[in-house]
Order: sequence, then structure tokens, then C-alpha cells
Amino acid sequence: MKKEFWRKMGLSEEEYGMIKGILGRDPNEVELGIFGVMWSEHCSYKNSKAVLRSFPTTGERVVQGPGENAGVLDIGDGQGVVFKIESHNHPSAIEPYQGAATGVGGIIRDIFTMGARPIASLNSLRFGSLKSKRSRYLFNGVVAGIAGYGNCIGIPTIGGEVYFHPSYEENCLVNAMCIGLIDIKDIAKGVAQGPGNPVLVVGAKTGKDGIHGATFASEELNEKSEEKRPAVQVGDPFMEKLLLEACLELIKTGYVVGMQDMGAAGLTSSSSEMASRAGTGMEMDIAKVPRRETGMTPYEIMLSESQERMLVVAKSGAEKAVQDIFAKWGLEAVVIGKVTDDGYLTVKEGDEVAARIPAKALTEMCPVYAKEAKKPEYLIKAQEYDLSTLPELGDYGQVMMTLLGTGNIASKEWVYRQYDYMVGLNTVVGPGSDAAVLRIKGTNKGIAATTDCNARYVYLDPRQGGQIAVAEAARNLVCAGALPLGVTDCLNFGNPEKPEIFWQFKEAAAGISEACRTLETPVTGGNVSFYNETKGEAIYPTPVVGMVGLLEDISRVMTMGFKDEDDIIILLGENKDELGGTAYLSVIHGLEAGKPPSIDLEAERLIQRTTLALIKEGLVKSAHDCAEGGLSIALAECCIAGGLGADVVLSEEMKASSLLFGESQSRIIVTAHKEKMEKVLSRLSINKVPYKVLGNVGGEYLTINGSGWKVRLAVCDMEEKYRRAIACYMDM
Amino acid sequence: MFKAVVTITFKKNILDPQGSAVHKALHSLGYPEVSDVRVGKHIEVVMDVDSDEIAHKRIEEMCTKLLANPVIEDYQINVAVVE
Amino acid sequence: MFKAVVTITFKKNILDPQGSAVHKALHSLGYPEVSDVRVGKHIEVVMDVDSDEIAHKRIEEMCTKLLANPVIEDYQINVAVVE
Amino acid sequence: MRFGVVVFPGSNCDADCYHVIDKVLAEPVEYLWHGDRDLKEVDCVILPGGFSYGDYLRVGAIARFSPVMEKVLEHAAGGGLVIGICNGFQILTEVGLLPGALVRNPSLKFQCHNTRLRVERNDLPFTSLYKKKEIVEIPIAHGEGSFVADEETLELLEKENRVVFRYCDENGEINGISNPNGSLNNIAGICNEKGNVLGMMPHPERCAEEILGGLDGEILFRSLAGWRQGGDVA
Ligand SMILES: Nc1ncnc2c1ncn2[C@@H]1O[C@H](COP(=O)(O)OP(=O)(O)O)[C@@H](O)[C@H]1O
Ligand SMILES: [Mg+2]
Repeated sequence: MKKEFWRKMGLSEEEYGMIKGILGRDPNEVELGIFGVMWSEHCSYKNSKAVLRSFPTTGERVVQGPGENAGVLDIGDGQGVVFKIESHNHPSAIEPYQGAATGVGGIIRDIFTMGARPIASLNSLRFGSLKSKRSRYLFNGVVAGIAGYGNCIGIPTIGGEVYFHPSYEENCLVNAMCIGLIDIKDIAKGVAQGPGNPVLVVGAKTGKDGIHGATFASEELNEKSEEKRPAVQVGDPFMEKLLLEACLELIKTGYVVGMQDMGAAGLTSSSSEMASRAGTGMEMDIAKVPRRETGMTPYEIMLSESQERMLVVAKSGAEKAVQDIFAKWGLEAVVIGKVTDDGYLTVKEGDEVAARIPAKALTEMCPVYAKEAKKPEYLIKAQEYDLSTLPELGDYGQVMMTLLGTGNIASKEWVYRQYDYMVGLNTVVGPGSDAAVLRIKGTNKGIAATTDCNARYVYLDPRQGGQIAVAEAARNLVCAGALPLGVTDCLNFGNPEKPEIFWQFKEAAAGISEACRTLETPVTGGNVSFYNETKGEAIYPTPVVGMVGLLEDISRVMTMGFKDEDDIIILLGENKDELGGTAYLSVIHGLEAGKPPSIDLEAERLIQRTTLALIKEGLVKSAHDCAEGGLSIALAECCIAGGLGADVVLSEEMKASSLLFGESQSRIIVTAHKEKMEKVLSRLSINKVPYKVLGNVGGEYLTINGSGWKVRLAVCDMEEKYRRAIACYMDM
Repeated sequence: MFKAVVTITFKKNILDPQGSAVHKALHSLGYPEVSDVRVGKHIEVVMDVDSDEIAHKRIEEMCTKLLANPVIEDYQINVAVVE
Repeated sequence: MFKAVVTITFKKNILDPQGSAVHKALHSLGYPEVSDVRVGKHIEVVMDVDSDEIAHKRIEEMCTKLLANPVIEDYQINVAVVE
Repeated sequence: MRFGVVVFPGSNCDADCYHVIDKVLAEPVEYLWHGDRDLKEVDCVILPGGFSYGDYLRVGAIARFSPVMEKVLEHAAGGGLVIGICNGFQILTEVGLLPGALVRNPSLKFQCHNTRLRVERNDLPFTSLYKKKEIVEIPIAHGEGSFVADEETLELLEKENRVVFRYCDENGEINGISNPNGSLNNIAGICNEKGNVLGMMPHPERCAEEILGGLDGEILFRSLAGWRQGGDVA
């Protein structure tokens, strides 16, 4: 075999040697192509597996941890919440609309493959500066693509996040998350059990699109990337809607043994993973695969990433019943082979054997690497930056207005008004709040969900940044009145072959691990996206945390807006003199330096549990966490959301900028009726939660009084700035 | 004045869900003779330039910059004089 | 085999927001010479029929029945022989 | 009053309409499959929102040829009640039960948010429990909801008092600012001559429960449910 060929497949010399060893002969081109994708980072996690093993993955509620198409958590009454996040960064950087659309389509399939009805989507997005034309083009296309796919299929997009930073200029991030609901007894898995059982390809026809998408995702973007045309596909949400309804109807019949969507590496990964999980083999005649174009080779059929397809293993004898259901939805379901007991993936074209490989060789036997890790130089310099010399700007009101008008803090209304966030009649709290909340029909329960990651913190201290991402996600859920249950993560990093990048990755994962342990939110699945670089420059390390939580009683749902005049505003947690890594530093002083805010995970946990108890007892009327922009911005957001002003006193002896714009962690703003204040404060004292009574709600202005300074802004002015900022950029 | 007509279609290997949907609909409406349908965009751009040559050059540029995404689309240009 | 190309455009009195958006975008990209943009649909229908005449008749029918909405759209047909 | 909710393969508000009638109103309701020529003897047919057949060519274009629509046409001709919501409205114009057409929003974007509507007439089975000129809040969620029609048609609609809902501001004023999608005359919903067929872009089923943020849409369904069976349409 020519060296160029296996190099092109992304395999190393040692790996090629291993493959020869496994097969006991030279692989042919089809086999090599199959190994190439299955042993790519995207499919095999060969560079990240060792690190991911540190995540806590068990817990009382974990029904399905990592390893299946999606994780499942028990939410009582025999029901489970199914959820997962996935990246579609590289395709979106090349064709924003279709790249994002097919990303949404892929993650939705992961959910209904489990037998769950998808009930909501979220997304986490990163682009370069809003001042850049290219970033705006990508941003516009990505949001339209998410909307185009999600709205058509009828799954509400209920939340997410968007950040802008020059490090994403060429390599935007598009992470899509989907949540489904299932009766736990109905969970379907991606297993090919029962030798003799038929294997069917269902859904869309196979075309030449997307060949080598997985390998593409495992390389850096460069000028040649635009030439990798086949790696971008066009999504067909209508087809997926049909597939969704047909699959869910099929699962109800009990004829399904196993099912898996054809995502990255298409037929290759679905067949080998299903066989490998079950310890069986599979024999397929790819001449039978329905195709869109003529003249496709076995290689192309095995590696095609055409969308909206599934592989189904059915009970023997049920072929006709399966086909009838798909026919009702206007879809094809074709038997292409059967499960075998020899442990081999045997690919035939007619009578000709095109490839024959032990299924486990493609999955479990993929080599695992422990990459070299090295603390990057930039970090030491950045962390040592002396912030005490910063000039103190006088006009804090002006600073607040500037912050409210920056893309990262401003309202994301421009984005989520393009999403149908209401379809399904479950959205109790839509986008625009700390976390979105869905009711579960037929019960008193609700589910809350959020995605979070402040990549600037991770850049300045990956471990602490990883911890904060988890803590903030959990805090957002708590502010909605939900108990955080579990995590799905999407780890977006640069090229792991660089020791500095790998160090970031390891540290961030360790931080996530630690926070998940303390906050009791196990990781049930996720996704790693490496090679997010262009021209040698890596993105900011961006480990996105997707989290779901449970409300036992949906009537206790909480939102951040101030509710009534004269309510008392109480801050839980402590203001510290921490300006490192803040939005204030970045926006006002053009600095991304210092140590990010400190976090004490135990204190975080205490504050969260206490807030939740206050909400459950009906003692507070609003709750909002302090995040980007600090206390002042959090207060402004409460005012804007509630359409009410506030009068607040900050009496601490601290630099005004730190007090107003510092991003100290573990702080939550709550409001309570005057008559409930005593009770709230006594609860806080008993729980030993530090707090401050800040003032009261009312009027049309937000007034913040410090020692020797004062800010006074009209709520309507702040709202105008906050709501219009992104639209202004996009109308440019 | 020149009018450029740009026709944008998906590349051959790329899925054309619109085309397939129309194809299917035409079949069920009683047109079995239809063997393929592709749907694309038709863009008319009127330009105030001096020569056919400039018109061609400029519209070609607009296509690569804005009108089409060469990753998934092909385009075809026709320029004509208009009053 | 015949290939019919159907071009569908909005009637004159109907607003063409896509056209205006493209127009605006072209201006901001540095093409002030563009004085008008209209965006429509381009549909290619390949038919297995015996004559040009039949092809015309059938595609005309498809247009009135499905491809165009006479309330808002005009259409234009071109039929050519293909191998 | 028996309701039927049509299910096209790409409908996605079918279950929502069903839910409101079944669970909120506790009235009898059936699903009507697009491929069947059977209305199951319902009194009121609902064409729900969604993307009937993917809506790839034009919204609602392909749906109008489905077998169930033959029966819906007969039902409407016989004076039976039909309401098309969002995609349902688009289908009703394509099939010719209602005049005009719905084209792309001038923003070129899908828009999902609350809108205020002025109820222009309350003498219809769909609106009998609203007050005349009542201002209600009902969300829209569409990419192609801009109502257009030629001048004569528009004049006729106005003359015959067939505009049922108009986008308005908090004072009930009809103006450009309160028009979310450039619809002519701020039209959000219209009916046919006899008043038994209604098409509207906003989604009343999305505000029929307090927990989802309002009850303004529930009134429409309650109006229908309370309408005298076989009673004359005004
Ligand atoms: N891409 C997006 N899609 C949907 N909703 C979004 C998106 N980005 C932000 N939002 C919504 O905007 C609100 C604010 O987001 P964010 O600034 O991340 O808030 P927080 O600091 O509370 O996490 C959230 O309710 C979020 O769901
Ligand atoms: Mg957030």
C-alpha cells in the first residue's frame, strides 16, 4: 500500500502497522478508509479518552452514562431526560447556514435514536468580533441555519449563548444541544444483538456528500479547507421530521433491537459501533443501500455522511412491519444485511467482499494516546499582570451603558427571535433568562436547561475556568428554581498535538471534573472538538457545559426580573476585589489579563442549595446570578427584565470598579416581599450564607449609591441600549 | 445599462431537498414523465456600467463574493444590454 | 428527453425583500453601479416525453397547477432537448 | 362541537392544537391524516402550523393537493367551520378558500414573538367571546407571513368587513411600527365571505394556558366550542 494513501486517511505509520497486525494482512483501500475515519480523533477520541475518564459519570439518577448516543437521567415517575451536545464547528466555518443546520439535525437524531421525543434544543456559539464583516456573515448564517432546521422540524430552540472574540474570527464554534423526554422502559440502544436479525438502512438516500467529514473535523482549517467541499452537507429538516416520527412509531412496536443514527463516518461507524457494543458482527451488502447518484464505490457508500439516515436492527420476521411504518411516512427502509456471531464487520458488494474487519478493531482497539502537556508561556505573563495600576474611570454610569451595549453582554434577542421557542406548548421560560424552563405535560414537573462557558476565564486559568463553567451553569438552573442534575459537555480546543493546547485541555477537564463532583452533577456524555485553529492560531479554550435540572413543582418556577415595587433586594455571596478576566477589563481597558475570579466550590454549593430552598418555600420573588459585567450589570438585567427600577446602596470599602464590575463568583441577587425579609435573612444566617441587603425595587431608575460616588440610569435607556446593540451591528 | 442574470444551483453531488420535494409532488400530481427536478435561484442584477466586459467582470466578482457559496453552489452568468 | 427551465419571479407590484437585501449588500460591498436586483426561482424539470410540443404543454400545466402562484408570481418557460 | 386537526407529514403544531382542545377545553377532537379522505364527521377542521410538506417550493403549495384537502373544500362549501393557523392560513390561500397570499417577511427572517392584535369583528364563530375592537396578545412564529393581495381584493376584503385580526399597538392603533411583517393593512387574519373559514398567522393555541403566558388565544377556542352546533354563521 502506498504511504500517501494511509497518510491521506490521517493514519500514522505505527497505526498502519497495527492495522496490518490486526488483520494479519495488508488492508485494502476500503478497509483503510474505514480505519481512517474510525481511528480519527472525531470518532475514536484517541487523544482525549484518557483525560475524559476523570469525569464523574455515576449517580443515583444516571440511567445512561457516556458511551451511548445520548445520556439519560431519571426524573421520577418512570421518566427520563435524554440530552447531549455536539459540535459542528468546521462545516459551519465553511458554509454557515448548512453547517449549523446539519449540526442541529445530527444532535436531534442522537436523541430520538434513544427512543426519546426531542422536546427542546439549545446552542452555544462563538464568533469573531462583531465589527468584522466575516464574523457577521458567519453569525447571520449560523443563526439562520439553526432556525431553519429547528423551526421546520418543530423542536423549540429555548436557549443558549453567544460570545464574540477575535480568536474565533476564522474558526467559529457551533455547538448544538438537544433534550428529549422518554419513558425509561422504552429506551432504545445502539446495539446489534441477536445473530440472524436483519439490518436496515432507513431514511434518506445515500449520496457522495460528506465523505471524510470526520477526518475533516480532525484537522486544522487552512486555505485549502474551502476545497473540502464534500465535507459540507445540505440538511433536509422535513426528511428528518419524517424520520423522527417514523422511528418513534417504530420503537413503540417493540420490533427494534437496536438503532443508531448515521452521523460522522455514516454507515461505517453506525455498523461497527452497534456490532462492537453487542459483541456481535454484521454482514452487509452495500449494493442494496438506496442511493441518490449512480456509480458510487463501496468506499464512498461506507464513508458517505449523507444526513437523515439511520441504521436499524430489527427482530427477525419484523421486516415487513418496519417497512410499513416507514412507508406510511413516505420513507424507505431497506434490508441490507444481518447480524452475525463472528465479530466481523463484513462489507460485500453483491457476492464480492469489499472489506472484512473485526468490529472491535474499529472501536475498542483504536490506540489511545497520552499527549504531552506543557503550561503555556502566555499564562504566566497574563496572570502576573499588575491590575492595581489601572486608572479608575469616573463615570461609572457611562461604563455600565458601554457594557450593556457590547455584544457579549447585550440581549441576544436578535438571535432567539429567529427561533421558534414556543412550539410544543412546554416553554414556561423561554430564552432571555438565566435558564430556560419546560413543563412536562401530565405532571407537576419541569426541566430547566442552560449552556455556559466563559472562555476568557478558561484562557487565563483553564482549571478554574472549567470549574466556573460548571458552577455558572448550575447557578443559572438554580435561579430558575431547578435542582441541577447532570452535564453534557462540548470541549472545543486547538490542536492537541501542541503541548500547550493539550495542557489547557487537561486542566479544563480536571476543573470540570472537580466541579461536577462537588455539585453532584455527573457527566453523561459530550463531545470533543480539537483542531480549532486557523493559520496556527488556536481559539480560546472553550469547554462548553450543557446542563439540565429538575423542578419538582413547576409552579415554583423563578425568573430574574424584579416583580413589585418595594420588594427588598438581597445579595447572596460576597463581593471581592476581583477584576482579573472581567468583561470590564476587556471592554473598557482592552485587557485580557489577571487571574480569573476565584471559586470555592463548597461555598458555591451552599449558596445554590440555599437559594433553591428559598425558592421552594416561596420566600423570594426573583433570582438572578452575577455573571459577565458583575453586580451592576446583573442589577440592570433584573431591572430591564422586570421593567422596574431599584435603589441600591453598596457600602463596602472597595474600589468602585471592583464593586460594580468585578465578577466574583457564587453571587445571586434575590428579591423578597418586605414581610418575608426577616424569614429570608434568618434562613441565610442559619445556613451561614453571607449576604447583604442592597436596597429595594421601585421607580423608573436604577440608582446605585457608593461611598463618594453614585450611578443613576433610567431603566428605559438601559433597555434600549441592551436590546438594540446586536441588531445595530447586524444592520450595518 | 446591462442586466446580468445569475443562475445559482447546488453542485451536482449536493443534496437538493427542494428539487426532490417538487419532483415527488409532480409525480403524485400525475406527471410520471418527470425524471429529475433541480431548484435554484435566479438573480437579476441591473448595472450602470460602460461595457459588456466590465459588466462581466463585476458580476463575476459579485458571485464569488456574495451571491454564491462555491463550496456547495455553481453559478452561471448571462449578460445582456437593456435600455 | 427534454429539459424545461422555469423562471419564476415576483409580479411587479409585489415587494421583493430578498432583491432589496442583495441590492443593499452589493452597495455596501462596493458596487454602486448596481441599480436594481430581483431574486426569483430557477426550476429545471427533466421530462421523458416524445415531442417539444408535449413538453411545452405539460410544463405549462405544471406551472399553473403547482410551480407558480398566479396571485404573486409570473413565470417564463424555456424548453430544450437534452440527451 | 367536534374538532378535527389535520396532520400533514410536516405539521408541527398539530399536537399543540389537539392538546388545547383535549386538555384545556375538554372537547372531543380527532386527528385527520393528510392521506385520508375522511373528516370523521367533525364540525370544525383545524389546519395547524408547521411545514406541511417541507414547504420547499412555496409555503402550503404542495399541501393543497393532499387527499384530505378535497374533503376540507367540501366541508367549507357546505358551511362547515375551518380555521387555518400560520401554515394552515398559507394553505387556505393556496387552495383558494381565502384570497391573497403570504410572502416572506421583509426582514427575511423567521420571527417568533408576541404581537398585539385588534379583534375587528366578534360576530364570527371564531371570535364571539372577544369584545369588539378588543386588543389581545398572541404570538407569531413564521418566516413568511406578510399578507399581500391585489388592490381590488384588498378593497373587497375591507368593504365586506372580512379582516378579522389586525396587528396593532398597545392603544389599538394600526400603524407601521405595530406591523411585524409588512402585511398590507396590518392584516393578521381574514375570513371568507360566509364567515365560516378563518385564516390567521398568529398562534392562538400558544396562549391558551396561564403557565405559558396568557389566555388570549384560549378565548378563540372557547368561542368555537360554545358556538351553537349547526347554528347560522352571521
Ligand atoms: N444562541 C442562543 N440561542 C438561544 N438563546 C440564546 C442564545 N444566546 C443567548 N441566548 C439567551 O440569552 C440569555 C442570556 O444568555 P447569557 O448571556 O449566556 O446569560 P447568562 O450569563 O445568564 O448565562 C439566555 O436566556 C440565553 O438562553
Ligand atoms: Mg450563560
